[in-house]
Amino acid sequence: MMSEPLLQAVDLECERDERLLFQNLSFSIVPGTLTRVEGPNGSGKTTLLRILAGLSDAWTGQLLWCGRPRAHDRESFYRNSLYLGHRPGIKPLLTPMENLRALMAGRCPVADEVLAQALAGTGLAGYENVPCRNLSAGQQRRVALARLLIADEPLWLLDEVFTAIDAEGVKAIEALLQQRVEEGGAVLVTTHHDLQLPGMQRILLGGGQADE
Amino acid sequence: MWQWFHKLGSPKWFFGIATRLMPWLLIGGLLLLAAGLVWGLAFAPKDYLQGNSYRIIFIHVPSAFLAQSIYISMAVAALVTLVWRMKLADVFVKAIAPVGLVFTFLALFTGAVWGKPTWGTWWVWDARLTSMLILLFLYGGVIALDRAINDEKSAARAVAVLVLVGVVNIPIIKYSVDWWNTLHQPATFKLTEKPTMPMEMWLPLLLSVLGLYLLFGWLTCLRMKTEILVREQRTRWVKELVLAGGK
Amino acid sequence: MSSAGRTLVKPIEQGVGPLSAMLAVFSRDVRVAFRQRQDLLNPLLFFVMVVTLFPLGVSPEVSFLQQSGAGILWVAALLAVLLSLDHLFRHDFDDGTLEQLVLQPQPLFLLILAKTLAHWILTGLPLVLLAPVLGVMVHLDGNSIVILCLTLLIGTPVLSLIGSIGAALTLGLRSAGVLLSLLIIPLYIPVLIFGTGTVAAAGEGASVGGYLALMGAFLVLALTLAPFAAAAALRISMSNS
Amino acid sequence: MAFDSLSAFIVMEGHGPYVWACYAVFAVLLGGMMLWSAKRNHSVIEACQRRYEADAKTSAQPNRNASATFARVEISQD
Repeated sequence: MMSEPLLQAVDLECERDERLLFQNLSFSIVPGTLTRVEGPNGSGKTTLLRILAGLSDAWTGQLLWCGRPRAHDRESFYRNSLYLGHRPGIKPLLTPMENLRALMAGRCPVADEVLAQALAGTGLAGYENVPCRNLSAGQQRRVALARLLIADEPLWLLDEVFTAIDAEGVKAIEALLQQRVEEGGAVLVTTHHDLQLPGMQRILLGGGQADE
Repeated sequence: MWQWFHKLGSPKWFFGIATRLMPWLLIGGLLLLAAGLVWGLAFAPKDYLQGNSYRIIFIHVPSAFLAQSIYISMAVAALVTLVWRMKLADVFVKAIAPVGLVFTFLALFTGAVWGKPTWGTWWVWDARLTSMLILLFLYGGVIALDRAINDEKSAARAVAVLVLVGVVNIPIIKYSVDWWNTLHQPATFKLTEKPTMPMEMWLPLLLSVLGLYLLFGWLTCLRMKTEILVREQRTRWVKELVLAGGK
Repeated sequence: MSSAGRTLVKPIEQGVGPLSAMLAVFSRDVRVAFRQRQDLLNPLLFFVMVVTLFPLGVSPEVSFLQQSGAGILWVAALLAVLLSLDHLFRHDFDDGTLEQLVLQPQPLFLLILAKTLAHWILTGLPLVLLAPVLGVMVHLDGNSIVILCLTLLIGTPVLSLIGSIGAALTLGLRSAGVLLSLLIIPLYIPVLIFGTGTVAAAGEGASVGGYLALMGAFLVLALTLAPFAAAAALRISMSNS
Repeated sequence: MAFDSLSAFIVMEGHGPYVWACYAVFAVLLGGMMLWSAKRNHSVIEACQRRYEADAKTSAQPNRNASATFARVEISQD
């Protein structure tokens, strides 16, 4: 047996705009595992991630956080989970430094040197004080990804992490996820990129079943 | 207790009750309303101050009552929607908001027409009429928001928030409009019923109020049934029901 | 506990207090606004232009302007606030920062309160500061101008607070701007009535302390209730997108 | 009866037009709303019936989510 699951979904069902996206979806996310949500376009991968992140309420079933219904302790759930969505959460008018600082401020503020290191780690050294609207789409995503280099949250929910990232960057992120999992973090990703990591758990959507 | 509460929330259960209740509501409502209106129009004595124009009261007051009580009941249902996520509650809000709008309009229209022979003008910025007009805006906003959101559940919950915000505001609006009215035109002649209304005026009014409430009950059941059909059309009980004759 | 036996990742028990989170939200909004300073001017210009329309469109006579000046200024300020509300959450919604805001381990209503406060400082307060100039232009006397500014000072935050509910409800909808006005204008009526009524009462020589206190009560009520409603509305809108 | 004759009832001492206009609008709106609601209920039931019948026919057809080929569509050039 693995350790206790962080997040458990029991009989999750979601219907959007008169369309049943998935039903009877049950799975557990355990510390130290990487889970990949798979499925064709429109199968509800992003919706599932938004539901798991606590953004969407359009679901029925049960979601347990550390064994208890998530609704009972949302604040603890939010504190211990990190969600990166399609939209990077980066203000175009602010610099990478300011953006990162603002994103961390409500969770755990860190010193500017650490932020600078994180930005350098994503290849943005020298861009710290350039307004983000002057950066490319890939660079803007890297600002958001810089959070992964300092984040302590045990659960990461990453929607299409590899979008707009170059081949070298993809490799580095794969290594980062691998390392995170080895440290005991739980990572859930949706991606069309062919991600293969040892011990990867998969959730298949579109067919409607989960696969451990 | 909770079981009863959940049963009340079950669309199927409601559908059955409503179907049985509706004929009684319709017949009772039509009879009472007809009795009240005929009595009020033809038999009640004329008012010594306003003459025969006061006979508008027999539709104005019931409409105004309904306009207000529909909003209040929507607010109660909105609270239930947000707190207990009961399906029937948001069906209720969606079904009766347009009805509330129509009755508010009727109260406004009859009030304005009543004003012509009484004040010599179609529209007076009287406190009551103005509050009614604002209520009309509130209904309009609720319906517009409901139409603007595609997803049914989100629409229901957004509307519930708006209705609750509105209901907190209604007393404030009423109070401020009253105050504004005394500020701008000292009260001269009011549309209100005189405190000592004779029995012959009071009884037909009571009858038509009751009748209109029953008809509103019928309308609510009918419109809620329609809404339930639309929402639950993929469940088995609706399918069996519709294929069995759709009653 | 862990099969690996060397779990490094631990659950986070403690976080930042809500006050510093609010401060961060507030300062970010102010910073973003000052990066695009010309946008800050728009509601002010709108305010001035709407006020200008009345002498041109109705009558430049001193008696008319004196009598309706307070009302004109109030209506114009109300419309200016209404116009700026569409942006309260829109940009954050588009670039995804709103998602991150909703997911912060903080009471959402406090974060929204911080955003609304920033909105008021950036739009409502400049309107209040500009009002005396326009008051002189519509021939209001000194006492009326002081009272008018006081009512605006108490009233415009109420407009921002109530408006935040509408902005949250209409977030992400197609015709959000018009819909927002439809939803919010009826709720603005009491503030407008007491705002202009107080100035009128002052003009008649009545004591206005009670009226101002009443407007203060509106402000307190809006401060306590509106952020909750806006937070609920925001969660619903986020869920829908 | 509060009136002496039918014509007096209709004229109502000059207030007739106002009173009758109100009652007419009331009747039209209330009746219209009731009829319209009943009609809509009926049409929804019929739409459901049609849908169930259509579902019964098409249920044998293959899955519409056939895999994408991204093959170019031939346009006849006459």
